[in-house]
Formats: sequence, structure tokens, C-alpha cells
Amino acid sequence: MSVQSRLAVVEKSGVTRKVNDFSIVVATVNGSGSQTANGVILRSLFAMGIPVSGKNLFPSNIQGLATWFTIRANAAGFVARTDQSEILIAMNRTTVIEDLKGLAEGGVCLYADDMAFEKSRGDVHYYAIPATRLARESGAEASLRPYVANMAYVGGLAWLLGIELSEVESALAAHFRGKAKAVALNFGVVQAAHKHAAENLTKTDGFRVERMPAEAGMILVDGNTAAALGAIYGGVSFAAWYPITPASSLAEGLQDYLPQLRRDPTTGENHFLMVQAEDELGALGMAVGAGWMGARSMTSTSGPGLSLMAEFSGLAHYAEVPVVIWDVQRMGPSTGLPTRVSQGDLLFAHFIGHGDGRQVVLLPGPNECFEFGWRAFDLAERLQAPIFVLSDLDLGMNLWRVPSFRYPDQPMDRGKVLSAEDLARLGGFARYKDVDGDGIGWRTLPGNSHPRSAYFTRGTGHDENAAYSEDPQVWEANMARLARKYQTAKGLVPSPVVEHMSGSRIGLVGFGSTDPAIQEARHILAQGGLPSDYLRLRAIPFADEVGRFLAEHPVNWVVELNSDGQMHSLLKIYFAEHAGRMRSLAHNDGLPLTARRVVQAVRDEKEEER
Amino acid sequence: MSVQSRLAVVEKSGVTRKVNDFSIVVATVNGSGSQTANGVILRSLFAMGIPVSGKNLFPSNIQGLATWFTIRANAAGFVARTDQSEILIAMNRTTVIEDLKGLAEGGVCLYADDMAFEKSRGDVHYYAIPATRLARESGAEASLRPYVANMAYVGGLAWLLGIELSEVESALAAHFRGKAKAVALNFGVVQAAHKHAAENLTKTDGFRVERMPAEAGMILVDGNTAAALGAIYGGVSFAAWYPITPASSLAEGLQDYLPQLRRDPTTGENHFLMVQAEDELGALGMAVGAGWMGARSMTSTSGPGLSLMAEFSGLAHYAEVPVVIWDVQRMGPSTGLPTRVSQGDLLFAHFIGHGDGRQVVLLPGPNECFEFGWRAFDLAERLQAPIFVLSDLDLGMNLWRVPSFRYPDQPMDRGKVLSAEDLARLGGFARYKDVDGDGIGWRTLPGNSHPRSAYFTRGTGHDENAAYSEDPQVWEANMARLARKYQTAKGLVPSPVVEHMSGSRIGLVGFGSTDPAIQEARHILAQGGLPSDYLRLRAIPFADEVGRFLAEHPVNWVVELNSDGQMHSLLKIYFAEHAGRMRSLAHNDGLPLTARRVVQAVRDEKEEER
Amino acid sequence: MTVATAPKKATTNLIGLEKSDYRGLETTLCQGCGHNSIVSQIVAVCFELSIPPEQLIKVSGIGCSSKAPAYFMNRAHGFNGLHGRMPSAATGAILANHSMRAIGMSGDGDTANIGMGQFKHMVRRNVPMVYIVANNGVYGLTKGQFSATAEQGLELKKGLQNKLPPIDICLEALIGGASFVARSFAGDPRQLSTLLKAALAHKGTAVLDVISPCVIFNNKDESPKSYAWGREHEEPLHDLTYVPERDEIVISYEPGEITSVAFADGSSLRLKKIEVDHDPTSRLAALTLIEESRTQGTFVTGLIYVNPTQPTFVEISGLGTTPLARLTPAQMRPTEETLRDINARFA
Amino acid sequence: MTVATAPKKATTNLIGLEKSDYRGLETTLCQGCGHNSIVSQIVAVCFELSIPPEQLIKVSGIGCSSKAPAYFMNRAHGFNGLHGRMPSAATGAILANHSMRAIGMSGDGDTANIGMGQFKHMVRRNVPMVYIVANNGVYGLTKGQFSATAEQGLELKKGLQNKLPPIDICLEALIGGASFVARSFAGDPRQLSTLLKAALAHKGTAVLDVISPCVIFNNKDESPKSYAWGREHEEPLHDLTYVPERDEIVISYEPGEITSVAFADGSSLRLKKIEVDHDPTSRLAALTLIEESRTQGTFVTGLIYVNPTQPTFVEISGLGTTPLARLTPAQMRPTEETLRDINARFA
Ligand SMILES: Cc1ncc(C[n+]2csc(CCOP(=O)(O)OP(=O)(O)O)c2C)c(N)n1
Ligand SMILES: Cc1ncc(C[n+]2csc(CCOP(=O)(O)OP(=O)(O)O)c2C)c(N)n1
Ligand code: SF4
Ligand code: SF4
Ligand SMILES: [Mg+2]
Ligand SMILES: [Mg+2]
Repeated sequence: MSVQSRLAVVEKSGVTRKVNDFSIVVATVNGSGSQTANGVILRSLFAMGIPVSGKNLFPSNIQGLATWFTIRANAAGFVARTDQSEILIAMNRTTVIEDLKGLAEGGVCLYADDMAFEKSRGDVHYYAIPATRLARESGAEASLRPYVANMAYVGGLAWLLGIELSEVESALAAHFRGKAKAVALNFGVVQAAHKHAAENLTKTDGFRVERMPAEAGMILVDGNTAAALGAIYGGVSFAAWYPITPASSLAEGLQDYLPQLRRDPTTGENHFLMVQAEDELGALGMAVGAGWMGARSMTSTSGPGLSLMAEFSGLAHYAEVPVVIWDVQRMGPSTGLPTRVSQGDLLFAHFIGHGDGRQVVLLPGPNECFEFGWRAFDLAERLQAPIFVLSDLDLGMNLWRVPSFRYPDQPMDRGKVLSAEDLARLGGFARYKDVDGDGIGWRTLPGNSHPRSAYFTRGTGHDENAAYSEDPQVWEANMARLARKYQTAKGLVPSPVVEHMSGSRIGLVGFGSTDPAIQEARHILAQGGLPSDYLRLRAIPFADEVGRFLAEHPVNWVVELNSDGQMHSLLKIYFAEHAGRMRSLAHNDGLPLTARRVVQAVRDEKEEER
Repeated sequence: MSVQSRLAVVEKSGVTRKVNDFSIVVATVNGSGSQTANGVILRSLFAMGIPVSGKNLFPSNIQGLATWFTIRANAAGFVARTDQSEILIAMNRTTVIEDLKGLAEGGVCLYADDMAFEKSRGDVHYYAIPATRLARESGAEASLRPYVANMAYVGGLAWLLGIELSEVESALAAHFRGKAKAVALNFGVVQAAHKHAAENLTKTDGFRVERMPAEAGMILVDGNTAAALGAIYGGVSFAAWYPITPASSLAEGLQDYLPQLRRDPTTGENHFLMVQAEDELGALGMAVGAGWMGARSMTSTSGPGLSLMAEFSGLAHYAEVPVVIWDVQRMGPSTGLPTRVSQGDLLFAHFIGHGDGRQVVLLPGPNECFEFGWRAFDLAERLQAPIFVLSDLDLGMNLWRVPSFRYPDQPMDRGKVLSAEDLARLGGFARYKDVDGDGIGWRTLPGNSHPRSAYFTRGTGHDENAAYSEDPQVWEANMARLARKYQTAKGLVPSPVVEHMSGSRIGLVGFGSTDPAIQEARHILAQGGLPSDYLRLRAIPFADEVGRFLAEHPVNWVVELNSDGQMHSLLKIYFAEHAGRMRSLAHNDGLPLTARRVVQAVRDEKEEER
Repeated sequence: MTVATAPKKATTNLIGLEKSDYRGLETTLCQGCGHNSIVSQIVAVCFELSIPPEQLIKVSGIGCSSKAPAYFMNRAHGFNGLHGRMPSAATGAILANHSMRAIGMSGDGDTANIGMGQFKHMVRRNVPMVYIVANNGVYGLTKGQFSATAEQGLELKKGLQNKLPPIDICLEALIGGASFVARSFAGDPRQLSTLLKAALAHKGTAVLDVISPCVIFNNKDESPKSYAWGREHEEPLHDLTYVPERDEIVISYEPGEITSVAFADGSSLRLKKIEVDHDPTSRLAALTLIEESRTQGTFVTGLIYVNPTQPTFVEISGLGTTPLARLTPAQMRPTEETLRDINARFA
Repeated sequence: MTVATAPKKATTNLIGLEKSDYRGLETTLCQGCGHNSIVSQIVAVCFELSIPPEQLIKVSGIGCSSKAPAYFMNRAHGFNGLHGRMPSAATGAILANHSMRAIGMSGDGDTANIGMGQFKHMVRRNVPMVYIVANNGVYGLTKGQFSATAEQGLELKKGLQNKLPPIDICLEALIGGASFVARSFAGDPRQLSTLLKAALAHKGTAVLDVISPCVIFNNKDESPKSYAWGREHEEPLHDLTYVPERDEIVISYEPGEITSVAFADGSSLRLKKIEVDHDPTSRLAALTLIEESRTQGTFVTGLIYVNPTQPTFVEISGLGTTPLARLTPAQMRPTEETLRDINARFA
């Protein structure tokens, strides 16, 4: 029995019952204020213990264009995007015809009753909700009516699926942070719609939700907020940024939470500083300056900003300045699709900047945005290097059900820093000398009062004392040390996560936001007799383990969201000996990956084999 | 008999005679005005038909630091850098002790007689020249004396090696473009020094030059000038640039020659325009704007500038705007060593910009700076893409003996452009439609008077009509077309040059400025019983031929001047199946490659095999 | 340039085109956005001036404002480049074909933040084009962060306060060496169209700073002062993602007059129209005018400065009449003999 | 800050250091380069003011001028960053530890060309630091191309003529919102040291535009006018790579006075020292001063503008006394309880 139909039971009535297994798409227009309504639906389902995810598919504009919000609920915990939804909430007259076409066989269409359109699909269950009327009757002042109208579909859906109204009310209360008037106004419309539906509509479909035993310790959060909070628990003190979709909400998350969490409780003084820079060159420049000075410092951006950061990245790498750079990837090249997802900055980030140099890249999965948020600082200061954390639009801006944030289990690693006392003891130091054999020198921070603490930080060639040098051997020795440091990084970055299935001869290699789709695909494949092993990369440089994994499987699918197969390219560089065992599954249409896409690729290849 | 000693004959006197086979190093300080003297020596040897090369090793400063100019003369035509020189012209008291140490066994030291230093090497032949006195006696006004003093070593060397004074005079005449007074003044010092030497010194060494039958059609030129001229013969009409070592002289070459070659003979109007931009973002931005408008347009830069061009490169790639970008590579990362060579921008240039995208990269050898100068424009306009030409400091700034420039043997390829008449005939067009199956659409140029000629050029996702689109299929289709275009490029870019030796089981793969060292290494290896085949890459995307070459040899050395083995990485990506047959010879100390380095690597590995 | 022909009928202009020939795609900007008003004026003015659309290019950066070129003159080639880099792309394009007219569209973030360097260097070069900044003090497209032209003390929806002094685009253009500097208001169609015409008639870079309100983000919550940053229980009553539709603002006032424009949210803006006796050819007078109105808290509007004879970059470049983009291969590739001479020099 | 102690002997300052404690490496700039004079004054002034070298950072871009920090105060941490990007690196560094003093060194190319955007935004933020532009009108390190501050009409060794109007760094700083704007001349040690002291005493960004002649490149051939671009038979008599050694220029003149500085090549520069009655606290007066001297062809020198109370970025940021770079882990990582609250919000 496939996952899709696992919970489908034919009821006595003859209607197939689908409990806690469907996806809902809310079709609206941008700027119509439906985000609260969508969030409330999602949170209500979440509160009922049902695994859910919420994804917003929005245009690069502010008002008036088509927008889709998808909620997937799945009792088995598979919440990747699916190609089709079973339930359509149709609120956009310009797209309703197409939206209807895309609905799954036997699906549901809940629509605003003042929207006239041809009910072209006979297999679909239609339900009309008088959203405008209910909004008008709500008592809301005129300017707020278009907004509260959205609550009508919440009420309608609650009736349709059996969402507990008490959970809807709690979700509203959480959203409005207890503001009673707002909760009452909105919940009033929800109730009215629910009542209207109960009294006037007849349920003909089989979709339902049922409360599930709550899994302890789960939260619902977007990756950018998680990353911001992770950074805060990692001690970020300075952040410079420049607005860009889909990274802005990471910096704005910092802006929201830093004052709550990092103000001195006694003096009220800020133990943080954020600067909205004039552009991304400035943003990284400031972050590098602060990192050099000894503050935990970061910036966050997306593709175009990363392109502008190439030169400063090279400086941070070569002058060995700790700094954390979050790249919340969107679809490139160029301005591309600013509101669509891709994992397309891998090669550019790893090789960023002219000249030699390979950068440390972290690849958080949905559960790791918080953890990598703090860990990146430990790595940056330990390695005295820029650390690139590659998130993406799906991870960053969409809502994920993840284990609650775990408090850092390690004390901060501030790396190799010599104090004035250390210098007094040692008599001096050589900034770029590899005294420990790990390729990492000891540094002093400006302000160190020892008369021999100063050195000259530079992007030009330098010897162990940081003095300018054009000497060929000095250059070579320094580059050799940087190569040693890269090896050291290999032992420090998060290791890949490997999951086995017995009897598997197929390897799947993935990373980041594609995890749910890959997990679901493995489940489906296994049910179809094709068990697979899965290696989830979490960082570059790659651990040796990656090579062992590749060696174990005759076929390893490298799954990624880009056109060029960038991870595949990187794996070919670093594990060329296993190139013959790798297949590229590079998919890149701007949408989050679906399990189907993975299943299909693997099956097709198996077909060919025969 | 090795190349080094091929021409060495023991004379009756017992002194080993070395004719037309040595290298000279002139050790001076920056800003002392020795460039003319060095150039005159080089040109005189060249005029005597002797294969020569001249390399300037200078610091990143303007005045007062040590500088070395190396001239290699070699009758067999091997003019790569060598590790040691046989003749030292010592003019810098701060480095003379070290310079002397570096001299080859039994070498020559010609020095300014007012420079006191310990003649520590007993095997060296010393000759003193009274440079200061001769300058004083020359009649030159005081301000010019330090400069004409350099002519004293020219005269001394002419005596020592037997350089024909008439050729020295011609070289001076060429340098001063006939300015009689300057020629007379300088040549006077040369003659005086020659006379002084003949009368006061005794030649004890065996180094000599002898006129050789002149090889027809050879010229002596630096790669940047060649590139500038090539661009001019390629019809460059617009160039925007920003000063940076070692690329400045390319733009300055354009600045010098465009007024001579591209002014309208009748009206005197300029058929070109150069803009010194405010920075590299501006430089490429302007070049892209001009390329879009339909002019043949270029920019030239080096590493740090290339880093700043990442975002505009991505736009040019994705919006498909023709533009030529010369990157005269210097040592990176970061500011690195601005006056030292490296081939370190390969990976960055190929993958430049966030998001997917692989760029066409041309890799001129010493003989091809001119040719690729014009060819790049044909490719840019045919492919509607940025073309990256990767030269380097050694190629660009040093003097090379190369075949004289060949006039383009093909008419200009202006690519697919629709005129107003075409549109009248066709009724319209779709900018990004792949009508020809080669991935390249037809474009119109602004100013086309047809009412349907306009389209909207953008870095955002677009459909065949250049209209903004977020549609997943549209995005995928467009990326698939760009991938087709990349395949088309493969058939258009210069193919690799392959040279075989019979019985060879060793492959050498190289590109660019390392060619002479590799050629010499092959010669030496062959003499030692190790014949080799050689594939010189000239472009990315790589031709299929490269794969065949790799397949033919159990061991292929990928020779390159960088630390990370960047070409090796690229070959692993594109020819993963042959990864096991590749060895990396990545050398990167800022100096041009020597044959010894290649010979050693190959021999060491052979040793190991045993 | 197409030769002007007599109008066929009242609705066509001198070159026989209708106003619809100057239209672009339907706007996707918010209803009531000032940028839409600018678009309308561009359409009207270019129609009125009978500019052949095919002889004009539209170049822009990134932002709501920079999308505007899509909404006027479909028959003109457009180039929507990179954020803050419109000036360089426009410069290259214009220099490659100086027979074309050019309208550059930018925003305040695009010009005064990321684009400051390119903006200053473009006006310094006096490249022939109209450079319009649709100035709203915020980043519209990225949802309402402050730009460098935001007023000091301004508080936005998100509750942040702008603590830095604003950059004045006219002042920047003026001291950067611009040969034409004017300011207008998107909601003042009469003045805007007059200044647009003057700008299109100017031979060098004509900088037109148009105050163009963002009705969504530079627009406070009903009770802005009570809405404090980061505090609990202070979330707005309505959904932050809800974007109300608003009417475009239209005003009209006379030279010398100060007018106060009120916005839906209760905030206001003071505009002062330049007195008729201002001498726009004096840089010092222009400097003084801006500096004084700044201290008075008003935005001076009108033609602030013009130097009609300041040489353009095209003029100083020695370019002839044939645009570089229209050279023939024969004009572009020197003859084979010249190469023989060159070779001889290096032989 | 180290507590001041009584001087041990005549050659030590208040904190017991000798002048040599303020020295840097030996210069590798050309003999006679104005930048060397600036270096000397920095050494002298910091010694005189008894600034603890360990409490100062030196930040620079790329260029001959930007190398200068290597030649003063070896005991101060230095950061030689990227071309044109000194402002951002300095901003981050200073904000991360606002207990330190900072001297930023830049060139005219570094500041007015590639660095224009960062420069403008740094002064707008009023980040506490001394920002010195060693202004020579050319790119020294890349061998003499024009920078944006080059005089219009200037002709250089390579025979090119600068056809664009110069950018005035003081004017740019002033309208950019700078709180301290001064100009001096590298060869006027008395004025330079006075202004350096004032700049070091100022709490915000102190912009010091120092005219600092490049003796190599902004320096014409003996017969500059006859040296026409691209023509044959016009190569200079001496080797272009020859760099003559020159003495540093030293001048002295009084407020209100105009002095003409003659260079070895026969060219000259007119400097005008600000009158004693100039009110440096008036922005309009400052604007007028610069604009008028510009039309007179002189460079006004002295303290042009100062607003000693303009809030610095540190002040408006809400930062306390503990520098961000000196926070303890306990101050940096919120407690475990707070995370429980956070988790509860998302549960
Ligand atoms: C390099 C880069 N950084 C950031 C962005 C994101 N971005 C898009 S528009 C915009 C701001 C636009 O503001 P403005 O120019 O004022 O235009 P408005 O939307 O207000 O009209 C930003 C920051 C981008 N596209 N490119
Ligand atoms: C991104 C980048 N582009 C170009 C260069 C080359 N470069 C080095 S110094 C310099 C100009 C310096 O001029 P200025 O700031 O006036 O300093 P000066 O040497 O005149 O003191 C340039 C263009 C560089 N280092 N980095
Ligand atoms: S967000 Fe503001 S600037 Fe953008 S279209 Fe809407 S009103 Fe205009
Ligand atoms: S080249 Fe000019 S700026 Fe550079 S050190 Fe020499 S004199 Fe100074
Ligand atoms: Mg704006
Ligand atoms: Mg300079």
C-alpha cells in the first residue's frame, strides 16, 4: 500500500476516507492578507498533532499577482511538496480555472461564493463559502474587511476537515499575541463560516483530520527565524546586511530577537549591533572588519549579494578573518526568480573569489538551521575563516515542523587568541606560524595592550609575521599551510548523516531542503522493492565517509536542486575514483523537490538496467 | 647531451664555450630606468636571429625596491624561465650578495664599479664597468645621468658576449622612434662602455653570441599589446576598464593603437570609445550595455576586478549579451602578489556568478594573444555570451618572440541579428526561441526601426519572448536551451593542439604561458628516454578530443600554475571517467614555470613506478 | 529619427502614432503607487513630443521603480539590469549608440544606496540621458526597509526608526557635476510633465528626482507611535501582508507656493515650488536653494539647476555621427596593410 | 586607555613612550612623495597626543596612500583591506570595539572612484574615526592614470588629457552629512598637524582631504604641451620607467593667504588658507566657501566644517561601554531558560 493511500479506507458510504493525508492549496492574490489565515490553518493542524508543512509560492511583487500557499498534512510524517493537491481553496478568480485543472482526482474545491467560474471538473467536490458577506457581517470596519474575509475559508475548511475550532482559536491567540479584540473579530468570522457550512453544505468527500498523539518537542518555524535564533545563541554580536529576498527575514529575525535576548539585563545596553549596509560589498566588509576586531560577526544574503561579496570573501579567506555568511539561495543565475528556490550557489560559494581557495560550506537540513546558526561561529573562529552557510528559500521562508531548538551542548570555541598575558609569557608571536600543525596560527585582537601584539592584516602575500613578502617560497609555504587548514576543517565540520536500509544497493546523496522528498522517496521505493541507503551531506570539505558510502553502492544518485549538477561536480572533483558510481539527479524548476521526481529517476534507471 | 649543454664546446683555452645558450639576469632597483637598457639588449639579440625571451620580475611598488630582468637566449628556441642564470648584471647593492649566490656554476658577474661587495664566489668571472663615470662623461644633463648609466652595462655586455653594436644602435633607434638626439646620447654611453671594456678587461668566460640565420616572420612583443591589437583587428569599438596590474597595459595598448587604426580616414572621427570606469563593476556594466546595443565591446582586468565582475558576468550570461572579458591573471587569492604570475582564476571564471552557469573561457598560448583578441568577438556575438579570455602576467607583460600577427582569415561573424527588413519579412520574432536548434536565439538591436523589434532584456526569468515568467516549465526550458548553447560553444571554440612523440606513454596537458616550459621539458625527457605527447588546451568547454587524449595515456600530467590544481579539477568534472589517468602538476610560486619542475615530476613518478 | 509627418487625426501625434503606441504592459505595481503616475507622464510626454519609440531605450536597475520601464513604451527596447548598476549599463549603451534617446529609471535605494558610486560617476560624465529616480524613501520591492533618502526619525510598519540623515539626490547630482537637476512630485502631473519635457530636451544627463510615495511601506500603522519595536502585545490588528488599494494622489500648486501633501496614514510631506526668479544656471544659487529648503523641512521642486552647454561625454569623446553599434565590418577591421606595418614595428 | 604617567625624560611623552614607539616600517614609497609627509605628521601628532599605539587601529584600502599605515605605528594593529572598501572594514572594526581610536588611510582613487559609495555612506553614519585621503589626482600605484579628483584639462606623462570635472572630496563629505571636514596640504606640516589633532579629538568621522603630490605621475614631462597623444617622434627623451628622486615640498602660509606651490615640473597649485572669520559650524557657509574657491581655481585649506555634537553611529546604536569584541561568553549566549520560552512560542 503506498503512502498516499495508506490511510485511505473505504467508508460504508462508498466515499474513500482519507484521514490526515492530503495537501491543501490556497490560491489567492498577493497582498490580499491571507497569510494569517493560512498560518492559522497550519498551526491548528500542527496543534492537533498532525505532521504538517506549509509552503508559500509567491510572485516577485507586492500586490495583485497570483500566490499559492500549500499545506501538506501527513500522518506518517512525509511533508515534502507533492505535485498535486487534494484540496483547493480558490480565492483568485484569475487562476481558478487552472487551479482546478491541477487538482487531484476526486479532490475538493472550497471557493468564495461571489467568484463565478465554470465547474469544469465533474470528479471534484465543490463547496461555496460566502466570504464577502461574512466579512461584511463581522462588524469589522471597512478597511479590514478584505482581510477578515480570509477567515471565512478557515471556518469553511475547519468544518470540512473537522479541524477543532478550539485549536483555531488558540492559533489566532498565538498569532495576535493575545490581543483579544483581534482574536475575537477574526474568530467570529471563522465561527460564522463554520456555522454557515454546517447548516448549508453537505460533505460529499472523504478528507478528514483526526487528532494524533502529540509527538513531544516539535515546533513549527521557518528556517530563517531558526537561523537567526541559532546565531543569537551562538553569540552573534555584530551583523551587517542588505535587504534581499529570501534572506531578509533572517536579518529581520535578528532584529526582532536580539533586543529581547541580548540586552544587558542590568544596564539595558545593547550587546549587539546591526547595520543595514548600503549594499552587500559594504555588508560583508563591515562583518569582516568586526570579525577581525574579535566580535562574532555575520552577514546574510542571497545570490546577487553573494556575487558582490566575492572580493571580500577572498580577503577574509586569505587574511584569515572569522566571519559567517548565510546565503539563503534563490533561483539564479542573475536576478533569476527571486521568489523561487534553488540550490544553485554551491560551486560559486565553494570557489568564491579569484585565485586559489576553497571555502568551508555548511549545508543545514530542515532540522539544523538553529544548530548551524551557532556552530558556524565556533567554526569561523576556530578556523579563522569565512564560513558559508547555504540555506535556501524553501528552508528559510517556509514553515517547518522540526524538533524544538536544542541549547548548544558545547561551550563557545573562540579559537586561537592570544591575550596580553599570553604575549608577556611568550615574549611575542608570529601570526601565521603553524605552531600546532593544524594550519591555524594564533592571532591577537586589536586592543591587546601588549606592545608586541600588533600585526598587519592584509590581502597581499605575507610571511609568518604577516609582513609583506613576494618571496616564492614564502608564498608556497603559506598556501601549503592553508591547504593544511582545509584538512583540519574536514575534521571539524558536521559529518554527513547516513541512513541504511537492509539489502540496499542504491545510494542517495542529498543535502538541505530536499531531505523530506528524499525520505519519502526512499519509503516509496522500499515499498516497491527498492531499498536505498541515504547520505545527507552537511558540509564541504567532505568527510572521508562520503567516499566510503559512494564505494559501497553501484549506483549513487546525487540529488540536488540546480541545473548543472553542482554537487555532482564537486563530488567528482573530490571523489573522482567513484565518478562511475554516481548519477546526477539535478532538478531545477523553482519548486521544492517532490518524492515522485526521485522515485521516477531511480525507477527509470532500474528499468533501463533490465 | 642535454639542451643546456648542447652548444657547449670546450675551447682550446680550456674555457667552456657557450654560444647562444644562457640566461642573463639584470638586478636593479625599481624606478632606476633600466627598462630601456634591458629592452635594447633583448632586441639586439633578437635582431641577431637568436631566440630570446625577456621577463621582468618587479615588486609591487614604484621606486627603490629590487627588480630583476631576465633574458634567456637559446639557439634551440627554448626560452622558458630557468632556475638559474649564467650571467648576472649586478646594479643593486642591496641584493648583490644574494644575486651572486644564485648564479650558475662558472657564471659571469658584470657589475657597476662603484658598488663594493664581497666577491664571495671563486668560480665566477667578474667584470667591473664604471657606469657612473661613463654617464657623467656622456654629456647628459644631470637629471638624465642615472638613466643613461644603465647604457654602460649594455656596452659592457655587448663586449662580453659579442653583441653587434650596430644592432644595439638599431634597437635604440627603434626604441626612441628615430629621435636622433636620444639615440646618440645613449649609444654614446654604450660605445664608451664597450671601448672601456675592450681596453681594460680580459674575457675569462666562454659565453658568446653568434648571429643565427634569421627565422622569417618572428616578432618580439608582449601579450597585452598583442591582445589589444587583436581586439582592434577584431573590431572592438567600445572598451571600458579600470587600472590594475598586470592588465593595465592591455587597455593602454588599446588607447595607444585605436587612434592610429580606428579613426575615420576622411572625417577624423573616432570609430571607437574607451572609458576609464570608476571601478570594475562599472567597467563591465558599461561593456555589457554597449554589447547589448550592438557594439563590439570588451573590458580587461585582473583577479580583484574579476571578483567584482561576478554579478554583471551572470547577467551577461543569462540575458545573453555579447561581451569580451580579458582576465590577465596575477597571483591570488585576494590582493595576493600583484606583480607575480598565476593561472589561478580558472574555476572562478568558469563558474562565475551565483546560480547555475558555465562560462566559455579561452586560454591563449604565447602565440595566440593576437588571434584570440579578435576571435573572442566572433564567439561573443555568435554565442551571445560573455567570453572570458584568461591570459596572465607572464604572457601579458613579458616580451615574447612569436610568429608575426596573422590577419584574420575569416570575415567577422556578427552572430544572429535581425534587421528591420528581416522583421518586416518575418512579421516578428521571439528573442529566446531556439529556432535553429543550437540554443541561440535571434536578437534585434535597439534602434531597429521595426515596431516589433523591441524586447525587454532582463536578468529575471523569462520566456521565449523575453517576458517575465515564474513558470517552472519556462524556467527549465530556458535552462535546457542554455545547456544546448554550451554544447554549441564546444564546436566553436579553438580546439586543443596536440603534439605526439613516437612511443610515448606519457601525456602532458597544459595551457597558456607554461607552453615553453612544457616544450622544453618534453625535449629533455625525450632525450632521457621518456617521450611524451602534449595536449595544449585552448578553451573551455573542452573538446571531446581531450577525453580521447586522456584515454590514450596511462598517465596524463595536468600542468598548471596554481595551488589547487584547478584545471585538474575541471578535467575531473568533465572527464571523470579518466580521472585515474590524471596526475596534477600544480606549481605556484609566482614565477613562470621552468622545464625542470616538469621533468622532475615526471621522472619522480617514473622512479616510484619502479 | 523618423521624419515627422502631419498628424492623421486628432489622436495621433506628429509621427502618426497613437498614445497606445507609447503604452507598456499592464502595471503590476500596487494600486496608488506613485511610480504608476510617473509611468503615465512618461507615456503622455513621449507621445506629445512625438518621440519614435524605436529610437529610445529604457534602462533600469532593480526595485519596484525599476520595473516601471516594462509599463511604458513596449515598442522601445528595455534593459532591466542589476540593482544599483543602471548607470553603467546605460552609459555603455548610450555611448555605443548615441543617436538614441535614453530614459533611465531607478529608485532611491537603487540610486542612493547601492548605486551611489555609479550614480555620481554617471552625472560627472554627463552622458546624454534622462535619469529618473522614483524616490519613496524605502525599498518597496523588498518590503519596506529604509533607503538612504528616508527622513530622519521616520518610523515604519516594522517599528524601526531611521536615525540617519537623508541623502538628497538633487544635491548629490548637483555637486557631482550634473548639468540638469530637477525635482518633482509624482502626484503633480503638470509640473512633472513640464520637467520631463525639459529633461528630454536637455543634451546631457538630466537628473529628475521624483518624490513617488510608496503607499504600502512608507506608510505607517494606524497608531504608529504606540507601535514599539520588539515589545509584546503590540502586533498590528490587521495582517502585515495585507496591502490595501489606494488612489493615486494628484495635487497642483504654483511657483513659490508651499503645499502639504497628506497621506492616507495621516503623515504628510511639504513641497515647495521654486520661485520664478531662481536662476537655475547658477550652481551656488542651486546649492543654496536646496540647503535652505532642507533646513526649513521642505522639498524644493522645479528646475533647480541647468547648464545647457556643458559638454556631454559623447562630445568630448571625439565620436562622429556613426554610432559605434552601426559601424560596418570595413570600418571596424583595419586593413591588412596596417597590420604589416604593425608587424614591422615589432620585428 | 592607559592612564597617563609623568614623562620620564624630555624625549618621552605623557605615557612614557618615545617617538620611535610611533614609527612604522621604513617607507617604500617614492622619495619626495607627499604621502611620506603625512606619515611623519601622524607619527608626530600621535606621539605628542600620547595616544597609546595599542589602542589605535590603522585601516586602509589599496594604493600607494593605502600602504602608508605600514609606515607608522608598528605597535598599532593594521588592516590593509581592499581597493575602495576601507570604509566598510573600518566601520565594522570600530563598531566592534568602539573603545579604540581609528585612522583610516585612503587615496583619491580609493575614495573618489571605486570607493565613492562606501565613502559617502561612512560619513553619513558618522562612525568615529579619522578618515585621511592622500589626494594626488592620480592612481600612483598603477602608474599614473587619472583619478576622479584630477583637474580638468590635466595632461599626464602618458599624454592623455583629463576632460572631466574633478570631484571635490570635501564637498562630497560635507553634503554626505560629515561632521568634520578639513583640507590640508602634505607639505604644510604646521597646518596638517593642527588639523590632525583636531580630527583625532573629534568624536565622529573626521574627513581630512590632504593634497599630497605624486612626484612621479602627476608630474609632466619637460615639454608637456608638445607631447601629443599617439603621434610618432614624440617619445620622451628619458626612460618612462625612470623615477627621479625628489625632495619633499615644505611650505608655510597664513590664514586668508593664497599660496602657489610650484612643482619640479613647472606646474603649480594654488592653495587658499581659510580666513579666521569663517564659521565652520555653518554648513551653508562651508558649501559657499568651497564653491567659491572652486570658481576661483584655488583649493581652500583649513577646517571647513565641524559639528562637534552630531551623534555618532555608536551613540545612536544603543551600545554600552563594553565593546562587542570584549563580551564574555556569558554575555553572548542567552540562558537555557530563554530558549525554553522561545521553543514554547513555536510549539
Ligand atoms: C545585489 C542585490 N541586492 C539586493 C537586491 C534586492 N532588492 C531588490 S529591489 C531592492 C530595493 C529597491 O529599492 P528602491 O530602489 O528604492 O526601489 P522601490 O522598490 O522602492 O521602488 C533590493 C534591495 C537585489 N536585487 N540585488
Ligand atoms: C578591485 C581593484 N581594482 C584595481 C586595483 C588596482 N589598483 C591598485 S592601487 C589603485 C589606485 C590607487 O590610487 P589612489 O587611491 O589614488 O592611491 P595612490 O596610489 O595614488 O596613492 C588601483 C586601481 C585593485 N587593487 N583592486
Ligand atoms: S510596494 Fe510601494 S513602491 Fe512597490 S509597487 Fe507597491 S506602492 Fe509602489
Ligand atoms: S608613485 Fe606617486 S603616489 Fe606612489 S609612492 Fe611614488 S610619488 Fe607617491
Ligand atoms: Mg524606493
Ligand atoms: Mg592617488
